[in-house]
Amino acid sequence: MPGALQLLWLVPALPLAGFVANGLLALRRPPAPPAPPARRAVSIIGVGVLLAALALSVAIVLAFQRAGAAGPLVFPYWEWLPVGDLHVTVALELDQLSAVMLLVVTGVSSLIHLFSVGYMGEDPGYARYFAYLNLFVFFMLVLVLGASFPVMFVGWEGVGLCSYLLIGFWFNERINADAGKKAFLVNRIGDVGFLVAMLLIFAHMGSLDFQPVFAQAPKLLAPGGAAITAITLFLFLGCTGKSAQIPLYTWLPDAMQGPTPVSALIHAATMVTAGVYLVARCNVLYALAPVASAVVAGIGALTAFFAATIALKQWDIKRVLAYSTVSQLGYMFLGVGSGAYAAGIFHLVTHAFFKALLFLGSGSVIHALHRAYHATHSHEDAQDMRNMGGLARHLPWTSKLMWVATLALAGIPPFAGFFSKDAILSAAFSLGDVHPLWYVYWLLGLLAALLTAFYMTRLMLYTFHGPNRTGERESAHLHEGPWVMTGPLVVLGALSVAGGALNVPALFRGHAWLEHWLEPVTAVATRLRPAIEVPLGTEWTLVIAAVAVAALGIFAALRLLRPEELVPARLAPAERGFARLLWKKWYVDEIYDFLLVRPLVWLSREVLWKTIDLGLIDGAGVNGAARLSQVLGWVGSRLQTGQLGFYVVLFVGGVLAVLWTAVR
Amino acid sequence: MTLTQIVFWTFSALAVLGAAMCITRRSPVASALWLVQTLFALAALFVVLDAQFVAVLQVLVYAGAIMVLFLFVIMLLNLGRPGPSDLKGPVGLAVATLLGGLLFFQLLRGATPSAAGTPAGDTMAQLQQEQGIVGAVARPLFSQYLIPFEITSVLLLAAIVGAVVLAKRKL
Amino acid sequence: MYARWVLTALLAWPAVAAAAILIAPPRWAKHLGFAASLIEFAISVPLWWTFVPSGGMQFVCDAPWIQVPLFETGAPWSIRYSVGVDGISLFMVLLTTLLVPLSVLGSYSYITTRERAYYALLLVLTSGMIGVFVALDLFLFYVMWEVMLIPMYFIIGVWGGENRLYAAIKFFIYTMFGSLLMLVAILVLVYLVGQRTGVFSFDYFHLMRNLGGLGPLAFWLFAAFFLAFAIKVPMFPFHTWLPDAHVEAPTAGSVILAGILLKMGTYGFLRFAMPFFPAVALAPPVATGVVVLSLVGILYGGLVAMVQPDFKKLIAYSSVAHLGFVMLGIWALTLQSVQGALLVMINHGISTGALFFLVGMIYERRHSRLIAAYGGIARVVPLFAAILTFVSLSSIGLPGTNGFVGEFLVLVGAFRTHPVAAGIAATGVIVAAAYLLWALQRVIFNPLDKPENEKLLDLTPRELAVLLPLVACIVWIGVYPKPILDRMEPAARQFIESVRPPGPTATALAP
Amino acid sequence: MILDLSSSRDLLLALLPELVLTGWSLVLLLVVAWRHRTVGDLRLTGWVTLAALGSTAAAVWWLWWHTARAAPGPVPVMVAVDDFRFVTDWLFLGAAALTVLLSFDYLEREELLVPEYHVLIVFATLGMMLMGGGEDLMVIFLGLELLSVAVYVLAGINRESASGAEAAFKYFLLGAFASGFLLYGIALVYGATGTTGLRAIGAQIGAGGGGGGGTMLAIGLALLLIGFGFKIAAVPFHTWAPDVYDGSPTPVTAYMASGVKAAAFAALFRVLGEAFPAVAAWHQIVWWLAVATMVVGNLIALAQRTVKRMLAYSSVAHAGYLLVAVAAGPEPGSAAFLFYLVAYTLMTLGAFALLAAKGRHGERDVLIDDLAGLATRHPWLAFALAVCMLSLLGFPGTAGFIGKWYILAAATSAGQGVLATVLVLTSVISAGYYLPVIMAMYMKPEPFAEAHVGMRLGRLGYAVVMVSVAGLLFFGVRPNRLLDLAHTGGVGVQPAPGVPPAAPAVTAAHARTAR
Amino acid sequence: MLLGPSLGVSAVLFALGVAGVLLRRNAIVIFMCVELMLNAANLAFVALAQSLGVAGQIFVFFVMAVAAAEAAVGLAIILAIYRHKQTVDLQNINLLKG
Repeated sequence: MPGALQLLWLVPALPLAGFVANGLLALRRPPAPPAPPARRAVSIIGVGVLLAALALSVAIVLAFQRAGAAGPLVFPYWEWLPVGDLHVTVALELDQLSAVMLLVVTGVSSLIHLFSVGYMGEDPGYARYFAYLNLFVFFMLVLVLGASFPVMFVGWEGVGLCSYLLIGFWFNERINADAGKKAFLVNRIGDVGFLVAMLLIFAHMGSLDFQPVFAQAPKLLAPGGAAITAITLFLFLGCTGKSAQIPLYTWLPDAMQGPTPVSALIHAATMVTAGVYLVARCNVLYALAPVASAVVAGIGALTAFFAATIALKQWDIKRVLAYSTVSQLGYMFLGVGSGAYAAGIFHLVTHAFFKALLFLGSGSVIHALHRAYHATHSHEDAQDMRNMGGLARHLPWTSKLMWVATLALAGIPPFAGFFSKDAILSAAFSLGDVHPLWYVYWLLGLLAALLTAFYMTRLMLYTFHGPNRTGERESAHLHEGPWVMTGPLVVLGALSVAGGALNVPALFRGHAWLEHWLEPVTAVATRLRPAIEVPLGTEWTLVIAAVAVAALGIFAALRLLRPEELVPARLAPAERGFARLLWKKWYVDEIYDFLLVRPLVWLSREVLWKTIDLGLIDGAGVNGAARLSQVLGWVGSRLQTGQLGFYVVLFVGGVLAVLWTAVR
Repeated sequence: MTLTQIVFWTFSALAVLGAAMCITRRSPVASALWLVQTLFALAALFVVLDAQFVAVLQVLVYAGAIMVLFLFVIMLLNLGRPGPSDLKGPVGLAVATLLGGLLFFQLLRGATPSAAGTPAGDTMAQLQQEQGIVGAVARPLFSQYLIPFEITSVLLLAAIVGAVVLAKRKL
Repeated sequence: MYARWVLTALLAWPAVAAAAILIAPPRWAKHLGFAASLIEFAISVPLWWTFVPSGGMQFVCDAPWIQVPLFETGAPWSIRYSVGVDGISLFMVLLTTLLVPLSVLGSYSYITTRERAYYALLLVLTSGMIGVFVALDLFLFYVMWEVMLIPMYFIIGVWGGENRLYAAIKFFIYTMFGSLLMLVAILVLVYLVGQRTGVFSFDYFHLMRNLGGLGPLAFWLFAAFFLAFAIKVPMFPFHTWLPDAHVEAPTAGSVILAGILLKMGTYGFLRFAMPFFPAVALAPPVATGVVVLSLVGILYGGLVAMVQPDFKKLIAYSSVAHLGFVMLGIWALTLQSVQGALLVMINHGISTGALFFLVGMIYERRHSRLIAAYGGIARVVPLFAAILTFVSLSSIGLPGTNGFVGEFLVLVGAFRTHPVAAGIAATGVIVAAAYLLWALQRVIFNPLDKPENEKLLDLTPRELAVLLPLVACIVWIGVYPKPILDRMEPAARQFIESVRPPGPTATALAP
Repeated sequence: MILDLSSSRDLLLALLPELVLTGWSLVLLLVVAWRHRTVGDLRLTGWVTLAALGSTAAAVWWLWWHTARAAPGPVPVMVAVDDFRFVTDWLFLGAAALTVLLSFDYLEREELLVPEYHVLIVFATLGMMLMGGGEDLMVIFLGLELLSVAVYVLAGINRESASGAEAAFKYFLLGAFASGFLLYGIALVYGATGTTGLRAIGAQIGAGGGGGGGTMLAIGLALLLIGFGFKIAAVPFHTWAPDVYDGSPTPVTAYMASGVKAAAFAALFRVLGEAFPAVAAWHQIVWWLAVATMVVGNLIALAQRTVKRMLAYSSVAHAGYLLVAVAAGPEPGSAAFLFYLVAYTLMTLGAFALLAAKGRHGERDVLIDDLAGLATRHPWLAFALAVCMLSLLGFPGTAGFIGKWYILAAATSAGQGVLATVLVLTSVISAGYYLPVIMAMYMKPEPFAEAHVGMRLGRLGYAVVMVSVAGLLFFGVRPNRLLDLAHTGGVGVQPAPGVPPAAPAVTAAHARTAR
Repeated sequence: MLLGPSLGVSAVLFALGVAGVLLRRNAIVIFMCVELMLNAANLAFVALAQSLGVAGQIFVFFVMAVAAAEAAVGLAIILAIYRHKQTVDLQNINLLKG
């Protein structure tokens, strides 16, 4: 085996080392504004380990390709949980799928680390920030490289932890801390699904390693049976948590409380796609469970549409992007649910590019606004689009690059998003023959595409065009960030444009490189669940419909929206009617709060604790028994009247009782 | 009914009457005197029951010594004069009657001669014929029952010491 | 030589040292206490290497103690000083010897009055705890079981918080209530076995060999054992002494309570209650009841913990939840679940111990345990916050920390025999995250809005010295638990076989 | 050594301890007659008393060492010659000696210059010895009366104290009343069996085919149990105990709680074991008495605020525990009883000694809370009291635990599982009043600076406490010798009329070689 | 033989004695009632001794001694309590209670 492959362990180890180093730096006192040398050290460590990891990854993937291994390469390191017939080994696995993820993760991460150097430069928690970010990359790499479910679960929960830490990075704001906690908790709900799925897998197949499980599954589990359906559905529950699908999507918009690069990295490009990765990784299992696959696709489609509606009426630039992310993740699930695993992964990759770009762009915008407000000591919301407008003049690079990303997201050819989205929609449509439900999914996807084009155009219009609403004095301070920030934008922009080339379908005389690359991984699934060929004409119709819908969305937005009529956020009137419903996100958070959170807290506090614990068990039971004893004792001591006459009566009573017992 | 029986029942009646009066008289002195009647009646019963020596002792020790001591103390404490009754009220009476009655019936169940043990050897009457009235009691008292007898002496000594300790004006 | 005397040395040394502390000058007390407990730890460490992971009792030391001439049979009741460890008790002993020096060190600034008595009691307590874990004679076990009650009672009652008297007496009476019934059961057991065999012995193995066929009496005997252990665990609904005792105890008391004393209950189930009465323990109503109570413990403990205003109380209720996992693991009776339960026992000792240390440290600074008294302090005490976060994460079972390893094994094992229960138990991890993260948020995150918190001092080197060993253990067990698992596996296997002899029903056990 | 009780030499030998003690009582009386005015006189009588008790113990030891046994013969045996008697004798003598030691300072402090006090103690001890050794209901009855008469007076020995007088008064009146029942019971037993000798009664009942005597015997036995039940303060015949214990001078209370109760139990064991093993009726009665005594004693003790009354009720509760030993049958029970009594005597005496040190004028007003902060002021005294309390509670490491455990073992081996359960459950209740004492001493601050200034324990008082605590701790860890002794003692009251008289001797010799 | 009637009478007397104790409040009278109980027992002893042998009569002898001893001590105690309370009424003697 080529030498580079043996260094696979180093890929996650590098960020881990970065975490340790930066973590120790972060714990130095006093934490407040770090001196420039210290900051430089942090940057070098934080970015350096990532760049090294990226370089190593590239080398490894190249080596892997050269090796031309048909199957995955598994690198066991040490036995983790050897108990009886359970053998969990800490092992990494490299196959075509994880190679793709490896590159995406290290690549996007490197760019975003770089961007962060500029974006977070003046933050007092600079070292801590990089420590967390490095830790995140470590866990993400464990997630994508893990060779078994438990090892993957380490990464799975680990990235959730980092997400928690980074969302609540500015922990002294209650809203940030709340958002972090919410993210963790909602993720945990999903994680339980993952956990239970592991239990089921082990119970049915006696192993938790990917290779044996996937190899055995078709033999051991009846296709469409209860067991496989349960396993896949529980796995998918995990995915809904991590990848923000209905019903567990609510944490993701709140997660925007974290620093914007974090949103780009974790909440757009990498972590949230872990669910998609998981389904793709378990493609064999899903191929065996058509019902579960349909559920995956259905939830995906529904989420895609639902989240898009909410995005229509958000004012916070990052929230629009967040709902857009939720929506796009829905697409990916629609893809993998439809059996188009490669398409799902393809969309994952392209989405990573353009959504990271969008977030970083918005970060650039926010950074600019923030600095402007900071310079004039205003306390306006730097993320509200109503405070923006006309920024294209001040941030030309950002504006242009974001337009690229928008078009990619909207699915306008030839940008990356067009190819991936189209592949998903046609995969869904093709299944309409199996069951008409898939047509509904397709339709939902199409509608979501329309809405996507609309809200993205709206975002661009309100942010970069029309009059500037930032303020007279502030607008003088608006300008582009340093090169470390714009540099990554440019790279991502290029990828957003060219990313589609990864998998140009045969329709466009492409070679569907990614699909073929992933074939070793999806081979079994494809055999189990062959793709349905769609007539060429239909395919073209679908493409045209999708593009038309996207164009319609952009056109409608351009025609209907009036950026010049907007007023700054603090002067804006409250939303009314349906707009308010959308603005309030269909009141889902409030409904959850009312139906689940509050009753649970009330139940715990008033019923379980105060009534049952303190009242019944402790009060009536324990202390009650003690008090009863004391009362009985007191009553008894009252009988000890000191009156001899009474004692005699007791005595004779006792005598009679004894005599009666003696001769009954 | 033989003469013995007549005598027995007569004195039994007297004894019970005395006891009943003893516990119901208001004045302690009256109670004491009624008790003396009971003790005398018992002495008579002892005679009927072949315990002449004990009967004599009964008169001497009980009626003669102990009851005098009682009367002496009653007088000393000046309790002889009529005062409020020390009898308990109707509730007390009811309780006493009830419990006393129940106890009586319980004891009566036990005190049935049919359950009594088989005579070990000679009856009292035979012993007295053989050894005389005093001898029949005295012989075993100083042989077989010597140890209890000696204990009695210590007991009386202890009682004397105790009485002195408690009652002496100045130690 | 070492093998023969080590356990006796572990038992005797703290008692001797305690006596020495009592007569030494008061200002030496804490240093002497620390030195003594370190030596105790040093004595115990070689156990780790010399222990042969092949099952069976090791380091056995056995000597006659009391011969009670009884009764009509003429055969004396024999009570022996008999000690030994196997893969189950080994780790309990090591956990004890590890936590005690840390507790002593953690008490340096907390305890300011009657120091000699305090450290002496702590050492006596050590003796008692070790004794419980190594005793192989039921009489000795019972004596040790009760003996450790007194030092704990004093530690809570003398150096505790405001409501300490109530907590101390509640702790004492609660425990005694259960254990005295157990005493009766032990006696009945010895008598019955003695009648059958002619040997009236409290010896563990003698009883084990000759039990069986007790008939309906077995149920009552089991019930007595069960009550004693369930109170100690504590299982719902016998848990209400715990919050009070934990909250009122001084830091070291809480640490030892949570870290070790609670394990005595589960240890009792593993060592005595279940192997003695397998038929009763596995009878469907009993087994179902225990599993249900464990689940109630997991969820109920977590939910109640969530709404506690007092941090220590929160941790106390979280213990109820953690020990629920242990009980579930024990009753599930598969190799994974039993080893998982053992690991959870160890982990809970480490993580919860560390949590109590942390709360104690912050309490020393601010004299409040109320969560509401804090907020945002991560900014002023970053080191404290980092360690608190880390330990909390271990407590909620984040993979990569020790907490996950144990809970995961329990769930994997339990799923084979009680799938629904395991599924429900899995949701406990959500609740765990809910209560700890919420508390974490309110303590170290959120706005730093209390002026008195702005001047808090971060951890001192001494406090770090207390915490870092625990942190190291958290990582170590989380990442590489194999050495521990290897050592406990034969014992766990033996336990399972003693409860459910290998046969057709034991397929789930197949290696 | 086999003593032929029909020869007067051997009879005197068999009665050697009693004779020695009686002789000393006469000596004491003479001493008192001449010297009864000063503190020095009091001390003198005290030392003489100790000498008397010591020499009596030596006499007992002499008999025990020679394994004295009575030869079977036609002569009805009045006093048993067996290990049970010897062990109980030591117990009574030890309790008396500790009481006397405790009394030196107490009498001086309370200005009770009554040297007759010691005479009465000697008489009471003699009465106890007769109760423990009596082989005939007559002897037991007379011993009981001798004991009672002396203790009635001891209770009221402080003539200045109204509560002392009331204690004596109540004790006496109820005691005489109870004696009436006991006597009537003896009469009925005599009627049913034709004899008053214990072994003879047993033989008679055995010969009568078990049902012999029927109702008369049952009623008689019941009345006997009532009489003893009064002396041991079994509920519902316990009502005198709290009041009398409360009102008496504290050393006397200690003596009553330990010695007097022990004597009554010893007699009860002998009566039940030798005379009535074949009668089933008493099992149920004792069962109920035990349960009632444990429950009521412990519950009411829980409601007490003064230490003395608390200890009084606790003594009632302990009578209940001992009744469990009785219910377990004389065979295992008597051994358990003997051991427990040693422990109980030590812990009771220790506790009362410390109470005597703390209080003044009868100690009736010492609240449990008055002990607050004692540990800081007098750490050793507090430690001693804590040990006593833990031992009373039956905590491992103390003799109280071994004792309780032995009783439990006896009960379980007799199939009295329920009784054992009640015992332990009521023990849990007892923690509710023993622990507050410890709690007050260690966990509560001194109420004011001079709270414990007056507390002083004389040298001899210290000796008592030290002996008690040392004994409690020692026997808590190494009870072996004492257990053997208790066992050989318990053999004495085994119901074995058919067993050849040599058998017990062999057992005892065997036991001795084992030592 | 008058055993049955004698035992009956003794039971009556004993019960009367107990009833007296229950009924009265004067300490001396109560003590007299106790004496009555002892005498009832004596009657039983004597009656039984008639057929069972001399032991019963000897017992009566001892009981008399006991009664004398008790009377001596008891009356002294009653004197003592009278000195403190100026009464021998049970109702007023309740310093010790609870």
